[in-house]
Amino acid sequence: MSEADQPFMFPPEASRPDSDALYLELGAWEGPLDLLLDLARRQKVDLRQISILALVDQYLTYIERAGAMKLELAADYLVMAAWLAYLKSAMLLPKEEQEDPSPEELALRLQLRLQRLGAMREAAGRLMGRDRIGRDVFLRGSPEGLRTDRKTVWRSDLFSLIQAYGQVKARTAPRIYHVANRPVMTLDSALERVAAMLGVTLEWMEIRDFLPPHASPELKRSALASSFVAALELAKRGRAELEQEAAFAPLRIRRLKDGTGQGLGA
Amino acid sequence: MSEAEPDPLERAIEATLFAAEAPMTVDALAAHLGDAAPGDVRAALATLTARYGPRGVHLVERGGRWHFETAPDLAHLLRREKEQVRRLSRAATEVLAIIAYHEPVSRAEIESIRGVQTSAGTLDVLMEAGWVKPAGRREVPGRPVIYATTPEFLDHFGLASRRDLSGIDELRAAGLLDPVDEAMEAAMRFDPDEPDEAESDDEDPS
Amino acid sequence: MSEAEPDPLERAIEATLFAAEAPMTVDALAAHLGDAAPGDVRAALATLTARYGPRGVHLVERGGRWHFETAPDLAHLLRREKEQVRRLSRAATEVLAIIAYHEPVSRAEIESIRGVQTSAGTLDVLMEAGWVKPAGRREVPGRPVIYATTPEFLDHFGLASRRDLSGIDELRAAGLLDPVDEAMEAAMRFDPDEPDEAESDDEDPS
Repeated sequence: MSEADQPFMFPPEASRPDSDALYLELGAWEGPLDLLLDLARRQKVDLRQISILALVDQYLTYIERAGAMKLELAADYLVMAAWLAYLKSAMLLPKEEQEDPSPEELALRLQLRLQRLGAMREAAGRLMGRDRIGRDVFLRGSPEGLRTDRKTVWRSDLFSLIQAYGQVKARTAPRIYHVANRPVMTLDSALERVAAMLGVTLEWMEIRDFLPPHASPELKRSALASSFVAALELAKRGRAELEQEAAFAPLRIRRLKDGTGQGLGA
Repeated sequence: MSEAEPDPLERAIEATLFAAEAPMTVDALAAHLGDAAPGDVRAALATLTARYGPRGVHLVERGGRWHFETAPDLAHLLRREKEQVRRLSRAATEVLAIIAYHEPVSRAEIESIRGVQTSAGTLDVLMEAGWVKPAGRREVPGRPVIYATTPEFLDHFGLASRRDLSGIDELRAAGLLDPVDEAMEAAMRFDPDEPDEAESDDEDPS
Repeated sequence: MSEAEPDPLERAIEATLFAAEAPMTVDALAAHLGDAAPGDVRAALATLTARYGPRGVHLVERGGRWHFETAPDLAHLLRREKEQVRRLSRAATEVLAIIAYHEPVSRAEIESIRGVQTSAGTLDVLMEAGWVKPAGRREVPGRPVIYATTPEFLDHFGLASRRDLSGIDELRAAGLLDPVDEAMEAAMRFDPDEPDEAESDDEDPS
């Protein structure tokens, strides 16, 4: 349980018999409170019954002797010494001359602080004396280790599947239908058609006569536009000529006699 | 619980093998335990082996070295699988539907049907779910991988076969199962003299 | 050897805790074992603890988490090669004790008990060891960080809970865990004229 080398375990008085040993430990204390606690321990009484006056005397003696030995003392030890000297003189005064807070209160406060520090120091010693992992008890040297593999189980259903497919189709289908529902005559087919029909005669023909006779109104509009462009194209190539008597009058077209029109119908 | 007073050597061996970082030979154990005779160690190991026999942890010898290990029938405890049920995302459902209706299909074909890019993770999810698998490569430039559904797919969706995918016949009759490009082309090829005649059905996409 | 047919849950817990790399809570155990009820796990742990009591390896609870460790009385067998424990300075030891007994506690409170400043490294050492962690801020001017111990602290020092800290109840009852100001007030109210004869001596905190 106890470890002799733990500095806070306060071994029996025998191991620190004289005050000369005390001076050798200068620097072993963590501040004046620590030194005071050590001195209080040497009174071998419960910290609650400690004689503060005796403690003050011991502290002042210690500081004096350290000074005589020309040991370097940290400032806070000297501050504590001054404060304790004041406390001592105040405690020796008659009660009615005491100020507030009374020296008794100051002494009590010091005593309470020493009790608290003492309690924690002992607690620390007991804590370190417990069965510690890696010193007193040991864990398994080479545990196999646990592993949890997370696995996702996916879930869906037939309705979602078909619905998703329907949505894909609905999203992409319109492009197909719009084209199919809008009949058009392409420029290429109009060119072919107009050129072929021009090959039949040298007479003027109205452009309306080139349109497919049984076509739907939509197709007729498309055919008219395409045939018009086709007529312009043939005129540009020098294979046909166009005439129109007035604005919005019927547009007429005729094969050019000396053109290469013969080949057009072939 | 157990017997009144365990043998000190047994306890020492238990603790030593438990804390050891590697299996130990009888000699190493005897040396470690100070003045133990190898014969005594051997006897104690035999007792301990029998003692741990029915337990969740066994004392075993492997190649002359002794150690504790988990009972073989409990090995599954060391690597547990935790299942987490998740609903398939909409994008993944769409891709799955396209594969189911059109299989085998390449990723490019899936994308052309969906009209959007398919993230790499989506196909992974479907393969992780076990519903889709690679089914070879299409013999076209680039040799893209093509995908098809699995028997687990039919299982999960309660289908006897892909023909049971409801609506597939109706969808096909409506021309909805043809690749978009083909349908477009067919529409463009439209003959101005006979606008009402639908394009011929030269390929069965299923 | 032992009883005829060990309980399957006991075996599973044995195997799991033997294999685990870190202590496990009852809930973690129950979850790992799939469908085990925490109550059953608790009962099995109690049986196992008793069962391993006399053996060289013990089953222990530390801060609500369970693990196997070697029996403390066998430390001498294992210590010689395996001393791996961190040696703490006296200051770090004291600070750790103060945090454990007072938690949560601010640095200023620690310093007022010790009567000296705490060097920056001291708390760092304790936090690096994983025994102490910041636990929020005290809602007073300056909002100082307050510190508390961790489950690893309980684990390392073999404490089932902070209630196991030796003497903590007595110290609390004696007011030794209260700040000096509070104790002063109480003492002054008690008998302002005779401060040396403070509360009767019913307990020695050491």
